[in-house]
Amino acid sequence: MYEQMFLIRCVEEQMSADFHAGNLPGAVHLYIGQEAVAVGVCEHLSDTDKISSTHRGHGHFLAKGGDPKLMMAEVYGKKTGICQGMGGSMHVADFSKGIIGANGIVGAGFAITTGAAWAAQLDGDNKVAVCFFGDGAANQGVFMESLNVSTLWNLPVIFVCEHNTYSEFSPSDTVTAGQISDRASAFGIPVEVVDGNDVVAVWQATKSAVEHARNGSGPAFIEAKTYRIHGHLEAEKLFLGGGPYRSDEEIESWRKKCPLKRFRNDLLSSDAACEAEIDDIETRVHERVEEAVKFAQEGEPADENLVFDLMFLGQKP
Amino acid sequence: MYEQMFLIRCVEEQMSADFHAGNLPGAVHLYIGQEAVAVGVCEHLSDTDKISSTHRGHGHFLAKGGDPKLMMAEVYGKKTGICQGMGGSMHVADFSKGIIGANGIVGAGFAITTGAAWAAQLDGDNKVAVCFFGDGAANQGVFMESLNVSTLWNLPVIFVCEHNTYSEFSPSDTVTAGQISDRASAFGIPVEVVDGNDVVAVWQATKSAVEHARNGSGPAFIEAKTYRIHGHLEAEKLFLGGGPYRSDEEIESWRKKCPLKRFRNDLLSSDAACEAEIDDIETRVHERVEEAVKFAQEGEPADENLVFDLMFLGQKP
Amino acid sequence: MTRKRYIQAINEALFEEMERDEKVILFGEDVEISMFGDTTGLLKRFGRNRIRNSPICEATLTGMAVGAAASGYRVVLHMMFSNFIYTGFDAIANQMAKLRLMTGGQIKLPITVLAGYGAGSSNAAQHSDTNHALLMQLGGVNVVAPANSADAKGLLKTAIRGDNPTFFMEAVGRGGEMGEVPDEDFTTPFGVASVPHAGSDVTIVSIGTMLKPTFAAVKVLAEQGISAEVVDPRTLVPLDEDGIVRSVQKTGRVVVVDESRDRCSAASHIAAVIADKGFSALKAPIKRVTVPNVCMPYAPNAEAAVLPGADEIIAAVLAVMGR
Amino acid sequence: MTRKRYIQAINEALFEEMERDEKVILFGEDVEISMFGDTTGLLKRFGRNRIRNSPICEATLTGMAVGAAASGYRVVLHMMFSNFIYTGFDAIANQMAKLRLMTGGQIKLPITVLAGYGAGSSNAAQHSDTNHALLMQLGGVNVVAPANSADAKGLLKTAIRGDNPTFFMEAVGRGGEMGEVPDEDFTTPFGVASVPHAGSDVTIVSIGTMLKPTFAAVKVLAEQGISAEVVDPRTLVPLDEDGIVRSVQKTGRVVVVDESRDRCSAASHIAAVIADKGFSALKAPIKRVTVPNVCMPYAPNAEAAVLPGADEIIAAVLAVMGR
Ligand SMILES: Cc1ncc(C[n+]2csc(CCOP(=O)(O)OP(=O)(O)O)c2C)c(N)n1
Ligand SMILES: Cc1ncc(C[n+]2csc(CCOP(=O)(O)OP(=O)(O)O)c2C)c(N)n1
Ligand SMILES: [Mg+2]
Ligand SMILES: [Mg+2]
Repeated sequence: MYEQMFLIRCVEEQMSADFHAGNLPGAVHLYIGQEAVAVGVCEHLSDTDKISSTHRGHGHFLAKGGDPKLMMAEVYGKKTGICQGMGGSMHVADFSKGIIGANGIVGAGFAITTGAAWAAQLDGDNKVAVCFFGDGAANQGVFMESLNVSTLWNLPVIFVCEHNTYSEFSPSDTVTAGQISDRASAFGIPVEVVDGNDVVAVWQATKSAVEHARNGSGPAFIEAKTYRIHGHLEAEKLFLGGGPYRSDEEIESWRKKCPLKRFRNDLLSSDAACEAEIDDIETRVHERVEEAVKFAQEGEPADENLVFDLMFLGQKP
Repeated sequence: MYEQMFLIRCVEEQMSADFHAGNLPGAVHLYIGQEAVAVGVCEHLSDTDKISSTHRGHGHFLAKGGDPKLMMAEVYGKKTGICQGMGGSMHVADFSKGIIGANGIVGAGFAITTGAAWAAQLDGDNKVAVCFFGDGAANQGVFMESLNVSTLWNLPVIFVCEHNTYSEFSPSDTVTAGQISDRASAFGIPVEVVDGNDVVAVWQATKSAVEHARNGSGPAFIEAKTYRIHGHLEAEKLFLGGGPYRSDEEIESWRKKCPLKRFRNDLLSSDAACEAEIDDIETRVHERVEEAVKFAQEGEPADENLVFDLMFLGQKP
Repeated sequence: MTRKRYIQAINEALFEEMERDEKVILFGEDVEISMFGDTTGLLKRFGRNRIRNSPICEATLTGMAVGAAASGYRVVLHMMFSNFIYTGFDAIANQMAKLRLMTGGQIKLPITVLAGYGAGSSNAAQHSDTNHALLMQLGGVNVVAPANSADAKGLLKTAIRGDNPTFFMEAVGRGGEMGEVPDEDFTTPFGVASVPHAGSDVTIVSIGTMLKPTFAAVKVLAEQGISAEVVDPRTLVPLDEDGIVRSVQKTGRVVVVDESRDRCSAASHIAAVIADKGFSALKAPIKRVTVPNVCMPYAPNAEAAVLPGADEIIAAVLAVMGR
Repeated sequence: MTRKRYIQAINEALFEEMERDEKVILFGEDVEISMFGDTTGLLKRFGRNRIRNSPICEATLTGMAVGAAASGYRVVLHMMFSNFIYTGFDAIANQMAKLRLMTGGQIKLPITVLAGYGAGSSNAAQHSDTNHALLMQLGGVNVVAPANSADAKGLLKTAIRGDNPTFFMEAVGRGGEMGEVPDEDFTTPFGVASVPHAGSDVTIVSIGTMLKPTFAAVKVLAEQGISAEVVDPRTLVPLDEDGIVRSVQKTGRVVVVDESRDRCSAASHIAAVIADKGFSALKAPIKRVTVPNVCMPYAPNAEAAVLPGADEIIAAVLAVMGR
């Protein structure tokens, strides 16, 4: 799990640098600080299980086994990208790995995942579907609608709320009333609220949630309390001008709670891993990231004609 | 209150007869059996308070002080109708009485009422807004969204769920998970669940809810358990053919719980009214209904050119 | 050939396609009992795994259709009235119409959405919209609007067997109309207009619910010595531009009839296509017969006044004939 | 006159109208901080009673706008990106566009909805739609698409002072462009096209974001001896049909440029209007320059390839000039 978390962190730090160097088109929303959630959850999933993701989707993509090369090339807008350059950062998806897509519409994942979970139920082979979403997304009504349908139909879906205390630039308590987990409890869905910066806690909560869903007991809900260290999107400093919406101290205090540092320390102090092993992992990850960047940079530009082939299958638009 | 209830009942029985006689165009959804809810609630409201209603809106219209003549003419599609024949049964509204409209879109009232409650709050003169909705409507996500906004903004709105055990032709428990009131509780909103066929119980629950909202304490929620005696719409027998979705016994059992009979008996047994008084009321109501039908029948047909004046104010469409 | 009601043809197509492919599943509000009669009997035959009533939550239903289709099912979603398409519009416009491109073509989305459209029954503004033009604007969904029993059956089968999202617009007020339907298994191709009435003086392009008043108009016009050719596009996406232009090249005059509100209607678009590709053949202005830019009033007389009928079509034809 | 950025002109209009009428209230997601810069500073001046951040719940926001407007306020709702209009589409199409008629005209609905539209920044399919044509189809809402700073300010003021729902389409990628804006208080009337460039050989009707490439094309065409007249409708509902037709009557040739997807676009509709009312003056087919029927790809090169530019406009003009 540490390797996955470190991979996400490094890929995204690379992206941040690339963005500010002007190498990335479009908007980039980084997951830095929330890595424990994606990794702790996806550890319980196989390629045939599905996850849906958000505008902040790189971490989920990688945690679910997506290839950093293919993702990086996508964000670079290349033909070699996982979506052939058609989707970009907000739309990374790899259906072969069960990654049914990051999504630029806040809340869109609820219904799509519920539909995927219905399909999983009909397939009858104990697959599950996981819906990652933010605290802000929990205010979209489709959240409640999906809770209702999945409860009624007893669908194998796990709703994972990443509560990072902001909904875009709004502090969560200004736009989200009450506890989000209570909204799920209202349907009798089992809920767990965990420290989202503690990968082991997330892992444990997910274990029971996934078992619950897999054995046919219906939906489950997890709320992971966490924080995004970077801005809502990388470009935010450019347009928010003099209007900061959070303090440097706040960011600093969360940097101290960094999920990677914490897990690293836990591993070392519990003797689950030694410095050398961790260094090895980190070196390996750095190599993979370099390789991914190289792959992305060297990739051919997107094919301009492809869009006409892809709108429909076997039909011109 | 008995007069109001009896008025609703008689107007609708008249409409039912009119519909089956082929005198009414369009679809007609009757409120018969649920009269105690509208009347118990609206008794606490004045003309400056607002209510929004549903496709089953005649009862709310009358309970809030709407004129049966104007409503009947509307349902007849006449120029003399409250909406000049443009709206019909599903859209009866009288803004001068705070009746901001029946609505053919299930769940539409949530957001409209929330907006009206915001306006009431800004006006600052202690008005409240009431949103009537069905158990089926509670599955629309705008319900949750409106609970969230009205809690955050502390809006003077009362959500009144009329749980009549069916959502169109679906038994509620097949389409509605858990208790609807729990969905409101999740936001910390005070909820009361009452027997919706007991007008006094409804009246009492509303009293505290309206006080709560009026004194600036924010939204409140009431769930009234009731039953619609007629079909989902009057035409249903014509197209559902041999597929009944509920038993005659069930209907019969609820007929016994008729809110009018019950209130009448209570009034008599508690000596709050004597037979003669009630007879008077009933005679008066019968006269009003006759008058309303006459008014509707004698009204001019709708003005065909009006639609071009009404789409926009002061602008051709 | 057997004469069948429009709604019965739809019902048969659903039965046959669900029989043919067990991956076909169907859901929506009260589809088990069926308000329009199109899904009648399906539950009994196919069971609740494949036919499911849903709660009232259109925004989620359209999204679920995407999720289930992307996971390998052929999804049929019944939206009841076409106005409820608006309620579920987000996942239609932002997902259904875009997800395949956004994912670089990783998935297919075999989704058929049924919706009843059209006015004429005093169902008032929120249950009477004809909104295929909105769907045409989206770019990523097919739109079909069958005008008769045979096309209803054939196009629905093509939609369900197809691999792209398709909106199947049911002429809800025309459910009882009878028409000849082939007895054998057949499908009707997308993108091929039909010419249900040949003529030489003027082309009337007419869509869905408007075929009936169009035929009535054609009869009257014939009595006046005007030979009208009727072209029914049948599918609006894909649109048989060539087929339409071919007829105009023959006649040189055209009227487009559509129950949409006028602005940015299918009629507007078809007129625009002709004004481009068929310009050289045109002898007269292109007239549109559509609903004015208003929503449907309730009162039957007021509704009839804004709904196009044979009279409006005749007037438009006479105008382009210079009479 | 002072040169101002487009987004600044919008910001000024909001300030001035909120100052002018205290019934004007504004809400939406993160309007307090302002992503585009159009609502910057309003919170500080007018306070949280009149400027409010909302949760992310577009379906409720559009409905709330209706409720508050029907209760006597002048509501400005910021939807951020125009794609989110789909999320809140139900209350737009079923309520905002219909409620006044349905209630027999009991209410007015002074609502202005702001939404940023258009591609060109690699924001991909879900943040790049140009969807004014969908709104035009609804019939019950006004739609304005200002192309420059002065029109942005003047039309927004008209919208806010007006008594009908109006969608104000912000050319989000053009926010930084400068233009002359009158210094005095002024409004720009709805339904009056402007002619920012007079010419005699061909009319180019161009909308919103497309004016910039249109001007570039006009320059190149002038060098080739072609005198193009540019007509900017400015408001799409109401549409200045006479103004457009007048120009075509002068030139006899027309190209319509619109960032919409082609099918049922504003361009289609304008072409249809000309093919009807302006037919007798036409010397050549009416060409449309639009986005093909696809959604926006992410990669900058692929996006540029589907977005209309000066080259496509020039090619279309040459085609109608028979060159
Ligand atoms: C339907 C919709 N509305 C608004 C937006 C703009 N937007 C993008 S991300 C975001 C905030 C999401 O907050 P949250 O769900 O908490 O996720 P986080 O960004 O914190 O990861 C908003 C408002 C959008 N993309 N889609
Ligand atoms: C958005 C929308 N979806 C579906 C319908 C069709 N419909 C009309 S009433 C109804 C059932 C409503 O049930 P409930 O809210 O319990 O109200 P009741 O009819 O029981 O009074 C449905 C599904 C509709 N009118 N609007
Ligand atoms: Mg968040
Ligand atoms: Mg009910």
